[in-house]
Amino acid sequence: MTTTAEDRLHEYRRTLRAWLAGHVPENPTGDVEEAKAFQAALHDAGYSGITWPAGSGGQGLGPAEQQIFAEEAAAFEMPVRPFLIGMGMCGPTIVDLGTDEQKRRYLPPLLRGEEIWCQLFSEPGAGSDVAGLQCRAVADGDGWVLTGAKVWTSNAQWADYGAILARTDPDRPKHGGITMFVVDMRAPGLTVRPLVDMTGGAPFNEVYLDGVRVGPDDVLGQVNAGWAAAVTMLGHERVTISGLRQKRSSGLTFEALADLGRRHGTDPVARDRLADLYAHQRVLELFNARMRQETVAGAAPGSRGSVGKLAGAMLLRRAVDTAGHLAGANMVAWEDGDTGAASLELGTNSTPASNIAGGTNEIQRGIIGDRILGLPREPQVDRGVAFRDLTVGTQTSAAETSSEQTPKGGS
Amino acid sequence: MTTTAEDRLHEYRRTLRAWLAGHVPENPTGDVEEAKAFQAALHDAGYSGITWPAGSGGQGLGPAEQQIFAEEAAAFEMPVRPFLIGMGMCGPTIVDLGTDEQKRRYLPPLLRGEEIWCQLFSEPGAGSDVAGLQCRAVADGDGWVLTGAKVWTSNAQWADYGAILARTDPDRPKHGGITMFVVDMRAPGLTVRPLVDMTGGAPFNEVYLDGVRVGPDDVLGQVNAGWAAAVTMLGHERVTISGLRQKRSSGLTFEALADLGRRHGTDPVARDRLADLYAHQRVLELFNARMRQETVAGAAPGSRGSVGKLAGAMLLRRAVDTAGHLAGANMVAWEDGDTGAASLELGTNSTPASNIAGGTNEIQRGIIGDRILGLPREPQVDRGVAFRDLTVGTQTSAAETSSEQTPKGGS
Amino acid sequence: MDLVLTSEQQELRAAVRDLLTDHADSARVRTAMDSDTGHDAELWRRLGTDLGVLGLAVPEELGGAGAGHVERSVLAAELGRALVPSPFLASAVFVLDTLLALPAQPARDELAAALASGERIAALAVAEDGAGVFDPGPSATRATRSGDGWRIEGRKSPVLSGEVADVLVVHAVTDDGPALFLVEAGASGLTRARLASIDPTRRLARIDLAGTPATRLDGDAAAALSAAGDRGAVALAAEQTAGIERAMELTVEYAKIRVQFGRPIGSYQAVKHGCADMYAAWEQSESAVRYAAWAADHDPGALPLAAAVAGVYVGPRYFEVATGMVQYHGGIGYTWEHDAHLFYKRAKSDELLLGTPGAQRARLAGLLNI
Amino acid sequence: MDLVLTSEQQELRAAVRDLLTDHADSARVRTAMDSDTGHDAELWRRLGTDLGVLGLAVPEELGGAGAGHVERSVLAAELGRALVPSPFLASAVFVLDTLLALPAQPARDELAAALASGERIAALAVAEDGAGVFDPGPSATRATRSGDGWRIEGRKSPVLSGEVADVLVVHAVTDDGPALFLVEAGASGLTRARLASIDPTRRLARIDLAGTPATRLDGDAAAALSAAGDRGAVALAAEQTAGIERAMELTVEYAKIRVQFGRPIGSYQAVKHGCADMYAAWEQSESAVRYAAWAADHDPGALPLAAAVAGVYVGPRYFEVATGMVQYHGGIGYTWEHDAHLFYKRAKSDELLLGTPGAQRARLAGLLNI
Repeated sequence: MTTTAEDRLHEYRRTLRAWLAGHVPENPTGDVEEAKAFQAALHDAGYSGITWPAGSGGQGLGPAEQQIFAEEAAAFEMPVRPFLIGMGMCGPTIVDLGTDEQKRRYLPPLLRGEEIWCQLFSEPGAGSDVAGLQCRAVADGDGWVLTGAKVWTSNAQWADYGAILARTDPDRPKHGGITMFVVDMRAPGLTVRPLVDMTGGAPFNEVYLDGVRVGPDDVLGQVNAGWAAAVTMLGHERVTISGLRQKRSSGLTFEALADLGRRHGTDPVARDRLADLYAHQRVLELFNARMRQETVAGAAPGSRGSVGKLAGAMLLRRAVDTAGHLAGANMVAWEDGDTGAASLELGTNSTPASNIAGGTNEIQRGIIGDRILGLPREPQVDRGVAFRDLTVGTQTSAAETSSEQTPKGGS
Repeated sequence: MTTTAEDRLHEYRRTLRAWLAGHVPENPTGDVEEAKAFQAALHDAGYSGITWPAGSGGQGLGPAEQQIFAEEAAAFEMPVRPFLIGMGMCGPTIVDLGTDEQKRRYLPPLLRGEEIWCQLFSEPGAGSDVAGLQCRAVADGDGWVLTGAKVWTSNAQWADYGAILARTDPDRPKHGGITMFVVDMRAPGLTVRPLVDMTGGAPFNEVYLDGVRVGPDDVLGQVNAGWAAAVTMLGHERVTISGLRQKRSSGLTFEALADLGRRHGTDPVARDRLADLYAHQRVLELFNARMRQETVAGAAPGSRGSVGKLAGAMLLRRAVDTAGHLAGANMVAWEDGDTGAASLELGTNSTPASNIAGGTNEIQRGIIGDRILGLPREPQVDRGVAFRDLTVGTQTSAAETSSEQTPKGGS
Repeated sequence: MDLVLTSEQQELRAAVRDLLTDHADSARVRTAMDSDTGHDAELWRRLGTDLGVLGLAVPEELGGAGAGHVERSVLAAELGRALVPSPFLASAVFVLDTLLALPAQPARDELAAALASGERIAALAVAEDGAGVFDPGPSATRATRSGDGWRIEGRKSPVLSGEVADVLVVHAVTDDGPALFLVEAGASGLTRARLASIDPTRRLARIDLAGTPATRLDGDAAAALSAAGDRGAVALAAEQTAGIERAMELTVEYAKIRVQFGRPIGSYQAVKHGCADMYAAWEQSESAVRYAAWAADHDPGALPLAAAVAGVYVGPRYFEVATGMVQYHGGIGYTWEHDAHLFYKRAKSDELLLGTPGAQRARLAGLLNI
Repeated sequence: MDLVLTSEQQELRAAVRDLLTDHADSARVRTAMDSDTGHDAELWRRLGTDLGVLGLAVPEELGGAGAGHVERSVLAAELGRALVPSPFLASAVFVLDTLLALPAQPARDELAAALASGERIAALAVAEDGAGVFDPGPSATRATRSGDGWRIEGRKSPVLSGEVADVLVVHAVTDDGPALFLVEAGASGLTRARLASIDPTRRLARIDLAGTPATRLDGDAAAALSAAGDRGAVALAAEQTAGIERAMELTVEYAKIRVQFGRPIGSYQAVKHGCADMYAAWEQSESAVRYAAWAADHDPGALPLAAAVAGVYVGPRYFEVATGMVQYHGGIGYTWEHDAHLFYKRAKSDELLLGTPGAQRARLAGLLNI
């Protein structure tokens, strides 16, 4: 009897499940050394870079194995956060666009958990409009000098390398004068500052570049073709975000709110809201499951990922509202140490992030309208205009550059 | 002792109240002859054209008297529907822009209830974008020949005259080539057809013009200044609509739905919705009352009328939803002759009209954003372009004219 | 769980859509809805006999196609997409599912076969006083023995397709508890009166029974109605979801060609984002229906929750989408001539047919034990 | 009814706004909210003494300004607009209104005067177990006679401004029913613990009373709390409405200057129409507040309904508007540095301070007899 593909996948799942059960830390500390050790263990076990080509140090497997990994990993809180951007976005982009030398230099240490990456796209003046970025890369000898500011950079505080977009030619229209570079996060002139968000935490950073040098070997893709490189990388982001959803405790799930209801008591109106919340949460789960099934069956999800992103964000808003119906003044004030209430607060205060980060709800609706429904585009007033003639962000004069601005965040 | 202004207004109100009580028919039939008789009676009693100048046959009084009239009339179902457009819009526009001859010819019969007017602005291809109208006025001798189609025309079936917008110069940008004419609704080439709406009723008409002649004396305002004339007339519309709100039975008021709840029984969720509906209805009433007080105090309402229009439309949608919570399957099917259920059906099916007619919700939000909040306008791609080079409505070729089209309604 | 249609299921969909494209375009739908019976008998015959799809979820031994609820949800969707006025929901869903939830017995088996072929049409006469279709409430309808058979006294309203039905499945209370009965259309003491309805594509009736002879069906009436209610909710949600899809398609199509202020209205965010919300509602509704239909076939224990979720989520979404459809069509959407109002009215009748949204959520809350 | 402010009332508004512009800009608000007491004692003194506005709704014979609730709503609005962290709501609204609803008596009169001048700060200790501020629920707090006075045993939570208060008005149950008591900050057996709060501009506390000596206030506790609850709802709605207005202003301002894709984000309908909805919410909220405040002064019989309408309508609107404020500011709106989050959090705490939205609507439903 021959082994069928199905048998093989079944065996893959069985082995993986056992490995995860034996290796994922029970109470992850969340620190970076733990992540490095775990990523190294994943690599040693053959679970690092599952779909990356063998020639780039990956496992050379297909979407079925990747999907199995995602499904099995969903049961665990894996300490891989610092590697999500490197493994999910920067690495695959290097696989796609990198030179042989870049692949040789950067991929193995990434796969082995030795080097951490970050992504430097967003700027104070370029939020939704990423291509409106102002970070300058001024030619200097055979290299460039980078000056500007980046925001909302995860990992920057412990990253070794960053994939950065900078403007190499302001005389071209905005998409045409951008280049992607690899930048050493410890280079002279580069400063990382934690950015305190409205939850009071600082999971993101601001990164200031003041005359940071990059060389010709640091170009990822081609000079002035950075927008295409960014699109490649953001395509990987979508897959990463939808594929590697991990178990996360949140005060805003139906389950958490149902518990809250059991603690504080419910009335028919609160139950009505809670049932409606469950229905919304469940149909979104089913949509995501259906997307995964279609992906495994060979249909590329394409822009439909925007539906999940948008619906997930709106679901959290609904949950915040439902929480108020259940908790009342208990959501206003609570005893120190009441972890349920604190997790409700964190959920409430981080809900705006879900509606903004990674493309605002407005951007997602635009993607659905333009790319899925094929609705006509809005007039694009900045197309074909040299970047230096455009106004971007909140600058008040055309001469102003990002390094002179207070950080303003993206819209 | 001298009579104060307050005493005078008080007396005005007292006299008016008594007159209305004695003259408004108890069970109006709603037919046009009744309306003509009542309008004549209003005229004879000195309540026709309250704020119109005495020289134009009006009473020459101020906004205080107008407001008192509106307040007192609100308690009655006055049979004036066929005159609302003539008295509220066309007449005041003739007062503002008409020649002496036009005032002499048209105003007295209007004030006396002898002639009914309609307004011919909307076209199949020009709904929200009224200035995109395609009805042609081709010069012919010292007059013009009108060809085109108008829709959503109230009163057309019994009107004597209409104020019509037509395009006298398609080589100018769209706002600049329009003229307003007075058209005889019984002129050769003019056809009125009832337009059945989604309630199954036909309160509106389509009006087809096929070579209808108008002369130089029929121009209202100036040739190619029809847009300004239309703005003048629409300014009067706002005042009319907000000022002369009449008692109307509807299945979608809080009161009607509370009765429904009493009939079918309520549960806590239905009560929750009903209470929320009451709050929304009440704050809108209070907003309208506050607007009236500010108007009397001398502050022009301006674009704030759009708030009432928008909120009223959204309130009806909320009421439709609330009705479902109360009536359930009783809103799906009911015994013939159940007037409560039928009025709920009519309310449900006419709610879209409130959200569309007289400027869609989207248009109202745009007005609030642009004119009240001063937000920047969208790019206006049709400004400065000759009308004949624009696409309007759903036409597929630039040569197509409205008379060749199936009516399409406005958006 | 399988949330993606197989190629066979997709072929079924194509076959039904082809049939309806030919025989249930807007003009024919309007002819049918204005006709005496409120439906197109010829189309009914084609569905029952030519295509043989009315018994998709009926076992072969009872004369059905022996397929399942996934297949039937595909049929329900296509009928809903085209707004076909027909006794499908009443006869081939509500009654058939009720019969199949009762133990085998000659009267049941015979009727199920006749309904599966479309030869006979049945209606479910359970609701009283305007309750949801499956909700007998505190029933005032009584059945008493009379010789070999039974006689029924009472009033049922609303009864979906009650006027056109050849036979009624009536819920009545006996001395030993509630039971279901068959009542023939021609039975003595039976009167049927058409009700006014918000939905021109649906017919509902009041049924009066005055000592009307009836045949009692064996089995637990409450359990059968509960089981059928779950399956009916799935078929209804499939119909609604297809309605969402079609309303969205027509709106998007119009938004691409309707120009105002120099550009297509679909290029304005107010319209574009509204259409995007329609799309998100459709994708999620479709997912809810795929799962609930799969559960009906493969995981009956999960069905009540899956069906309740679909009902709670999809119903209000359809009315929102249909409201947007009328809105974005503007004036033309408000005319009788355009089909937008048929979606609007169907969406409202579908939303409330099985009870108020609050009642449906209360049922879900009960299943969730909250 | 008068829904338009008189010129005197507009002058009051201008005077308070001037003061707060000078003494409660964003930096000072942040300093105050992070301080030990959670408010700016110097600003409190200016309000109480320099401007003399803390007793606007207190009769002159009790040391107040003898104005009314319209005037106090103007003050509440200005404090809310600037997000001023202060004991205003607790002391000059909730407690003062409760005292004024009790019959005249030395302890009441004396405290009212001290609160009206700002000399003392009081907090209302009624809620238990996280109920709304005026809701004693099935109170477990007991008061028993002890010599000439009383002693209280129990726990109150949350108590707005409970930690900073010089004196607490405590609801407790006696053998002859519920009553209100005065408890001095330094009383024996009194412990106060700061609670965590979603709103950095508000301080709330848990109060434990263990045989704590107290002075009983004469009068009907339930009636006084009900009357004060209506008046408190008006002041709160005024605060919320001003928050809506300010959040809208800041959002519109930003939408005019923030450019993305070559044009200001305020030119996009998604943002513009969202701002228009904020404006509509503000206009209607303002109307509800104007009426309720007028009713408090001139038509007390209409007040309960007017206050309930304002509470039901305005609370959720503020949180919607604040959510939009953060959303349209994008990334910058999500930072701690920007004030948007302070509006968001204040809006949520305001929405729930007097109970769940459902409880507030249930109260309105009761008043409407539905």
